[in-house]
Amino acid sequence: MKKYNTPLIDDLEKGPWPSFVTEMKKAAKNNEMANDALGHLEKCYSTKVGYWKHGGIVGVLGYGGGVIGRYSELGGEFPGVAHFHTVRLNQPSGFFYTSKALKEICDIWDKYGSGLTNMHGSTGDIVLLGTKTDALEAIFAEYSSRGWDLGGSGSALRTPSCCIGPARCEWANYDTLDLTYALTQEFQDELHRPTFSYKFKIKASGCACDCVASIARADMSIIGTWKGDIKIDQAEVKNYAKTMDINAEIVNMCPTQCMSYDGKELKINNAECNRCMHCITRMTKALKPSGERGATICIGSKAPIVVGSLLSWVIVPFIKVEPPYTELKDLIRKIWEWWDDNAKPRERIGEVIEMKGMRSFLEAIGVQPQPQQIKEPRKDPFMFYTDEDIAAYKAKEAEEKKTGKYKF
Amino acid sequence: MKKYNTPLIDDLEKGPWPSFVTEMKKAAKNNEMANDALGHLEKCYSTKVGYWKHGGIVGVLGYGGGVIGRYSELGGEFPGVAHFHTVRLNQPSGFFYTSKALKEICDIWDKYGSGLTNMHGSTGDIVLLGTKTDALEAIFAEYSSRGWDLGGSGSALRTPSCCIGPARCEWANYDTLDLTYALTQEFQDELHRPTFSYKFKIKASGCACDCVASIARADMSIIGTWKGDIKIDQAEVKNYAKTMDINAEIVNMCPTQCMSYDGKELKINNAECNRCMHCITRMTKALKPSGERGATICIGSKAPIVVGSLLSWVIVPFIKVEPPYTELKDLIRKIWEWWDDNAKPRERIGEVIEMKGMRSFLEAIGVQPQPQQIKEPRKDPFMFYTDEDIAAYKAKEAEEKKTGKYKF
Amino acid sequence: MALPQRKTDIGPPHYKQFLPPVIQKNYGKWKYHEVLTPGTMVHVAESGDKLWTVRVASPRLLSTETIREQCDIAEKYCDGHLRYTTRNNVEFLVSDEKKLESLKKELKDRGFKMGGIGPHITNVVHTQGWVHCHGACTDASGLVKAMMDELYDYFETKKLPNKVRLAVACCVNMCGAVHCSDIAVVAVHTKVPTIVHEKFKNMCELPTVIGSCPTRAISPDPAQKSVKINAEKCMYCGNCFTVCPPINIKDPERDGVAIVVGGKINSLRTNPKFSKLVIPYISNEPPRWPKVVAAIKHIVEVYAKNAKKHERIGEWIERIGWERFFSLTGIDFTFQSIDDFTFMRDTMRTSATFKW
Amino acid sequence: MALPQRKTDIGPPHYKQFLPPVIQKNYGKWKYHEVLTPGTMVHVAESGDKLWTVRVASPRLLSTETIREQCDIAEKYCDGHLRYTTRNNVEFLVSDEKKLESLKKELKDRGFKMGGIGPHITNVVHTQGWVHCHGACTDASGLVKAMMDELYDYFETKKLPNKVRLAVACCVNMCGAVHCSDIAVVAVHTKVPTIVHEKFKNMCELPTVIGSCPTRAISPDPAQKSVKINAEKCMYCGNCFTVCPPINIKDPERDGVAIVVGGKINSLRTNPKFSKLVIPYISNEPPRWPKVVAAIKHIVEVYAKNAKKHERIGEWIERIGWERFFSLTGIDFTFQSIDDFTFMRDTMRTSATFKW
Ligand code: SRM
Ligand code: SRM
Ligand code: SRM
Ligand code: SRM
Ligand code: SF4
Ligand code: SF4
Ligand code: SF4
Ligand code: SF4
Ligand code: SF4
Ligand code: SF4
Ligand code: SF4
Ligand code: SF4
Repeated sequence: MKKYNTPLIDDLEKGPWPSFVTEMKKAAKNNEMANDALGHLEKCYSTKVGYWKHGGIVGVLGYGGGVIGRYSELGGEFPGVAHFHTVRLNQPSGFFYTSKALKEICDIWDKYGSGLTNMHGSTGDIVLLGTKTDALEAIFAEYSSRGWDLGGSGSALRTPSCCIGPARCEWANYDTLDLTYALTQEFQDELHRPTFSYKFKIKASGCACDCVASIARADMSIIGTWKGDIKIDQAEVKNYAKTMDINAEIVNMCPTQCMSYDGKELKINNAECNRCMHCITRMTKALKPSGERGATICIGSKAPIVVGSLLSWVIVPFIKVEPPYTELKDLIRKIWEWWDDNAKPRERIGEVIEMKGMRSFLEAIGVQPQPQQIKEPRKDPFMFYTDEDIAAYKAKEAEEKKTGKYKF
Repeated sequence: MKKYNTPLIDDLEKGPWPSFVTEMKKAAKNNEMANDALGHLEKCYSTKVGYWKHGGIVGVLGYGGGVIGRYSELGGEFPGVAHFHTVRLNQPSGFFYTSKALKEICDIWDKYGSGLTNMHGSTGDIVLLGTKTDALEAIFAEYSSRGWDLGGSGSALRTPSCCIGPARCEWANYDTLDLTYALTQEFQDELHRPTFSYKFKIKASGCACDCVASIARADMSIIGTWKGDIKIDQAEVKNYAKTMDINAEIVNMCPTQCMSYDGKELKINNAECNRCMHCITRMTKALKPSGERGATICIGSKAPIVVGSLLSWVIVPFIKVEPPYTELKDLIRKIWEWWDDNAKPRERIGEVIEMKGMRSFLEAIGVQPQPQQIKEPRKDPFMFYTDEDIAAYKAKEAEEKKTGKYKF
Repeated sequence: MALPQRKTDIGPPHYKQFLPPVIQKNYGKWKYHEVLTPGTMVHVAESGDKLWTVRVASPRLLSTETIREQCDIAEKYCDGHLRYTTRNNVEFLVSDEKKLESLKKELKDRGFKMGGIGPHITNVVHTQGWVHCHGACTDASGLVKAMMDELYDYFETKKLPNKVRLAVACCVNMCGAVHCSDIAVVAVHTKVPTIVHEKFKNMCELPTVIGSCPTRAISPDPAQKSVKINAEKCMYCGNCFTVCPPINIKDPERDGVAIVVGGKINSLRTNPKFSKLVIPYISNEPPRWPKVVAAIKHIVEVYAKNAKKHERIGEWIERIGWERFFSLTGIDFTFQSIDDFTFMRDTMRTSATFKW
Repeated sequence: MALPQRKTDIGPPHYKQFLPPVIQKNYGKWKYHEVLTPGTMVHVAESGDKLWTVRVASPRLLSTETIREQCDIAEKYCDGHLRYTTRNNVEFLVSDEKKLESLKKELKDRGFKMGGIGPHITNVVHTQGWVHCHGACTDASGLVKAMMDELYDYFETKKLPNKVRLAVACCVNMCGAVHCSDIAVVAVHTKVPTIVHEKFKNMCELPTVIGSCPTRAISPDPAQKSVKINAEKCMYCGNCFTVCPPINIKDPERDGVAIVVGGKINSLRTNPKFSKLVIPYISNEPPRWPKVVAAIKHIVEVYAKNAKKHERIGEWIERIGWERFFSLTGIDFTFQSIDDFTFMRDTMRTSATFKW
């Protein structure tokens, strides 16, 4: 195997943080592809430019996604990376593994690929980094026969992902792992066979901490919340008071200013709490949500291309999230249907909602307007009225005339 | 004179608030136009629709503005309002009058017009409400010979207006009345002869109270401010403490949280004060700005048509405002020049800035980028770089290499 | 009678000639002021001089007769000096304390109303309406009169947490400062305009008409040498109607008003704010628009009861959240309140935190 | 060797088979947790059971050799159980307290780094860079390594007011969560793309290419059967290049990175926030990007010194104002920081209140 001189990236083996270059070198020891990837990367570092070409369409039979085609402009110089496709494997909910399963993944990958991985990709997949076109079918056969399926790519449902939730977190308001598994299974076809106008991502967080960053990185963000009071254990409050300035750190930082603490008792005006989780996370032994559990559904976040980055918008302020998740699955189908009817190619759902108007979207999916959906009402009086709207206002006025009482 | 039956609007003579209908009736006693205006208005009230036609182009010789042409669709039924143009007279700064001057205004108006006025129009003019085309030249001759000129209309500079400022207010940071007078005189041509792409309004407020609503209603908002500390008279603070909860009403409402009060002494961390004026207005005897006085120049506010309503944007965080106001006048000329070069017809300056970008505008008027101009920096990394920008960054980097010290 | 010689480009008279002597003397040297009653305040100069102001309500639409009456009063008590405010009230300026009470008495006797200074409701910024404008979808003066009759106590006596600035605009051109008012009424058309195609060619400029439409609802109709309007996209702003007479948007049964709240101009405490739409439509009911008036009064009362001292309506709402505003006032939340114009992406909530 | 029988549409393995017994038993019944050190925490279940987590730094780009090493450790101390986090660290899950210290010792001996729990800097969300993506205008992994070497103390020991979430994206597609990170690096092109017109026709779809441009800078060039780019309007996003290979935007000397700050994902205290541009351009300087690293460290230090406990960077900046952020950090304010994209009207200051 060719030994590349890599002084620039060698420098990245120094220092306390674990080195990806060391990882590449480990793989390069017995793997031609990984070895050429090293040389190829050194070349990028020395010339300050990348040499990968646009992805071509490669994949496995019957699937439209799961593999990102990648070729180098320098295939002659670095034949090991002339083809260097990535394979996305759908990760298990919560990124839990046994060593047995992981080792099996490694074995197959060493056999057919570069021995390089990303644990994990930003969307959540196990990313197997670099293989050749003719190995793809074998890779798929090996993995799928052992229970692993490909993840998403292209204009399809992308691999849903979730926070660790009830597996190890006291704050999960619903079972993020189970929901993610259930949705992934339910929508296998949408995941493997791109028929959407663009990608669609689902991320599930158990509470407002949003440890899977759903509000910013998912077309559909499912964020756990509750309806009910925060229960207070005053004895634990006293314990916290020993090490914490409760007024400075909790009460004064409460966004709704619905708390008070007189040095003895902590009080919460639950009616005004917006369930932001600050107090709970800082006093987890003392404070616990109670009452009904469920989630808030938000729609539309994405990276900046084309219309600027979006955060997801609240659509359904509260929904129960319980197996078999029928309501949620139906909602997703309705969302896709409207999107399908209204999107141009390469338009994410958020972009289409912005184009067509929130009303059209909400009406299509059967959701009522609610002030919880907005930060503030519209400012400019440029609004649409349907004839039915006006008729309804007039009917209300007629009713008011009768009763003598206004309903604004 | 015809006596109209006006039951609907008669109802508006009842109640404590002064009645505009009573005013119309007073004028109608001896004035045919006012009398027909009454009948005409009753008709609107009974049919719930207006009958005024689009304004035609009427005016006085040599001027392109100052008169709003108005005709009724019901000229046959109400001949007194067949023509019913308004004449805008430029008000004196601060809306101060002597009875002598006002009575003279009334005399002329009674002679040629309806006897109805608005004291004042929303832009600031004395609005003389309703006259006929053939009276316009006479009206102008009478008023102008007595020292009154027309105000603005159409695509021109509109009548500048200001708050009462130093005439009766302890908070004025510059002479709003004098500046308004000076600008109005300087730009007589721009005011009377529409050559702009659309209207341009100037409003001058002496401080952040903005009593002439400049931030929302002027293409150029000139808002008084200062650079220096708020001086505190602790004895007066004690007086206020007798009737006021200083912590609740002042300290806790300070937006920058730069104040403290321990029951004895009020302290201000002036470096962090944003000069919002809240504390000063509530404790005017105790707190006074000190140091340099001047104004913040903001650009672009307007009503919603076409692109949605705008508030004015900070362009020049601080400018001295002293006679002969050369710097400010030059700035205005530069602004108009850029606007002229870049606007399509009926585009306000704010709309053009939004289209062409703030950088183009600021560079044209010779203003540097400053964080005071923004609430927050851009979010999406979609930005323009000139070759000079990049060269400057590279030069800085070269310099840093030499000095070994970064300048970010 | 021969007309006097006209002059041009002279501008307005210099304001100085109209300033009372006490102002001329203490110009720029005021030290502080005190509000004495909702209708009177006194400004004290560094010199020790004092200036009393008596503020009187005005319908803004004034007959010359009333202006003359105001002049007579000013002559009697103020050496002929008076002024109008930026919100169209009248102010009598008294430099001699002895004259203050008799001035107030005479004003009262003549039926003038004093008030509006401090945390009160003062005059309503408004526009022409059916009195003078072609575009009006309501009457502004009538609405103002109806509102202020009902809210009158807040002008003359009743205190509020802070000033409440009201405005009325008779169309979405919003010649009043509706877009940044505590509570404002903006009249709205609600139907797609009709076009008299035959007249279009002669009376309108095609590019201007097309460019006038904020939502690009207008496209050329070459067959008719006119334009056509895409009803799906039109939100009835009337801008095409303003630039082209053969386009008509007025409709007596459909024209009505909307109510917006929470705006603010000054920068005290918080930044200036736009008003936001809370009631999308109320039918025109001249002469007194009872539902509009009741809605405004209701909002004022809920605010008065719930806000902290010094909080403006918008500041109060931002503290409690718009969802709480809707629940406290019981106002229906409709699709119209959800922005679908420029700021949709920024006005939707982007967090799972809100109140029930 | 024959391949095994492929299956399709089976989805991922059920997660339950990978959960340690203590989790299976206490699933959804955790009571509280305590952070013991920046690298370890313990979760306590209602049943009284405990689960210790040891978090280990990962470069994310892992060789199978390293994964196997992690597996070996998990087998020794965790009955073979381990997981990865949403920010790509590795977590060893220990149900037997006795094994905790020896696990930590072995990890340390093998050179694994523990940390990142609590108010610290944890792993950097990042993307492919020159390692694998065609669009990259920098290398993500190298930047991350360089940054984290310098910020390492904040991972392992040094406390901050709150978590600081870092991200790196190798182009404006921003596959990492750059747009809502406390501090992030986003690589930028800074030159108008070039087009190989001869290849356009065969390789690109005209409407897709035109539609790809956020600023409508691209129009058809019928003469060349290709497109042309209006240099005035192009802001180098590279979207046209993504959809059309004959368009090239890469330029070794001009490609570089920008730094954005103040973003946040969670809704604690304040709403999620976008990151905002503060440094518009730093040249690519592989292998260690010293200026980028210095800039990030500088911002972290100014934050550490000035913010209140629990305040995230964006919360701190919003409290003190962006003008103060610029003066405290000494970062030059440039035209690039002024928005001229979608939110210009809303990000300009609309009030005369600001700090000097
Ligand atoms: C591998 C991964 C980055 C990583 O290192 O982790 C990745 C890699 C690519 N992304 Fe991404 N994206 C990845 C997560 C993301 C995320 C983050 C997320 O999903 O949470 C985003 C931001 C959120 C979003 O969806 O908006 C993201 C936003 C984009 C975009 C911009 C899309 C937009 O609407 O703004 C593009 C451009 C495109 O679709 O053409 C893109 C396109 C790409 C392509 C396919 C570029 C291309 O056209 O070739 C990259 C292939 C790189 C390669 O050669 O391996 N990638 N991409 C991530 C997927 C791994 C996985 O499956 O787990
Ligand atoms: C008289 C007055 C209302 C009043 O009752 O006080 C008024 C009346 C008209 N305005 Fe206005 N505007 C008046 C102040 C305003 C203001 C407030 C201000 O200046 O502070 C605004 C909002 C601020 C702004 O400039 O944006 C205003 C925004 C408009 C607009 C919308 C412009 C825009 O860019 O959004 C129009 C529409 C137009 O220009 O075609 C308009 C157009 C009109 C026209 C000329 C409508 C027309 O096309 O015929 C109205 C003539 C009414 C009539 O028949 O008398 N008027 N107009 C105000 C002028 C009196 C004066 O000179 O003192
Ligand atoms: C007379 C007038 C200026 C003029 O040139 O005509 C004026 C005069 C004063 N204003 Fe004003 N303001 C006047 C219109 C305004 C406006 C403009 C408007 O309403 O369109 C504003 C901005 C309104 C807004 O923010 O939406 C305005 C916001 C203020 C404020 C800020 C109130 C607050 O939100 O806290 C103060 C401070 C205060 O009240 O202590 C103030 C304070 C004052 C003071 C105390 C200044 C002084 O020391 O003399 C004056 C008497 C206060 C009062 O009336 O309560 N003035 N004031 C205007 C009276 C209008 C009227 O007839 O009622
Ligand atoms: C393991 C992980 C979830 C997973 O499924 O993998 C996780 C786990 C926990 N998070 Fe998280 N968070 C994880 C990613 C996130 C993310 C996502 C991200 O960074 O992309 C966020 C949102 C970041 C943001 O807001 O920008 C996140 C925002 C939080 C917060 C809110 C912090 C704050 O601003 O105040 C808390 C509350 C806290 O720290 O007390 C939290 C709290 C927690 C707790 C205490 C929950 C619990 O009771 O178990 C866990 C340990 C905390 C810690 O690491 O300090 N977690 N956490 C993720 C660890 C990533 C890592 O390797 O470092
Ligand atoms: S999002 Fe909430 S439930 Fe999920 S891991 Fe984070 S803190 Fe726990
Ligand atoms: S969850 Fe948030 S809003 Fe509710 S009491 Fe706690 S800190 Fe306040
Ligand atoms: S804007 Fe300021 S200076 Fe002018 S009158 Fe109002 S308070 Fe006085
Ligand atoms: S002027 Fe405003 S910011 Fe300054 S100290 Fe007073 S209240 Fe605070
Ligand atoms: S708001 Fe509309 S209708 Fe009223 S005066 Fe202004 S332009 Fe005319
Ligand atoms: S009314 Fe307004 S939105 Fe409707 S067509 Fe005319 S300009 Fe366009
Ligand atoms: S950020 Fe850009 S260059 Fe980096 S992986 Fe994503 S698409 Fe590729
Ligand atoms: S790089 Fe972006 S802005 Fe420039 S032409 Fe291509 S798509 Fe348009």
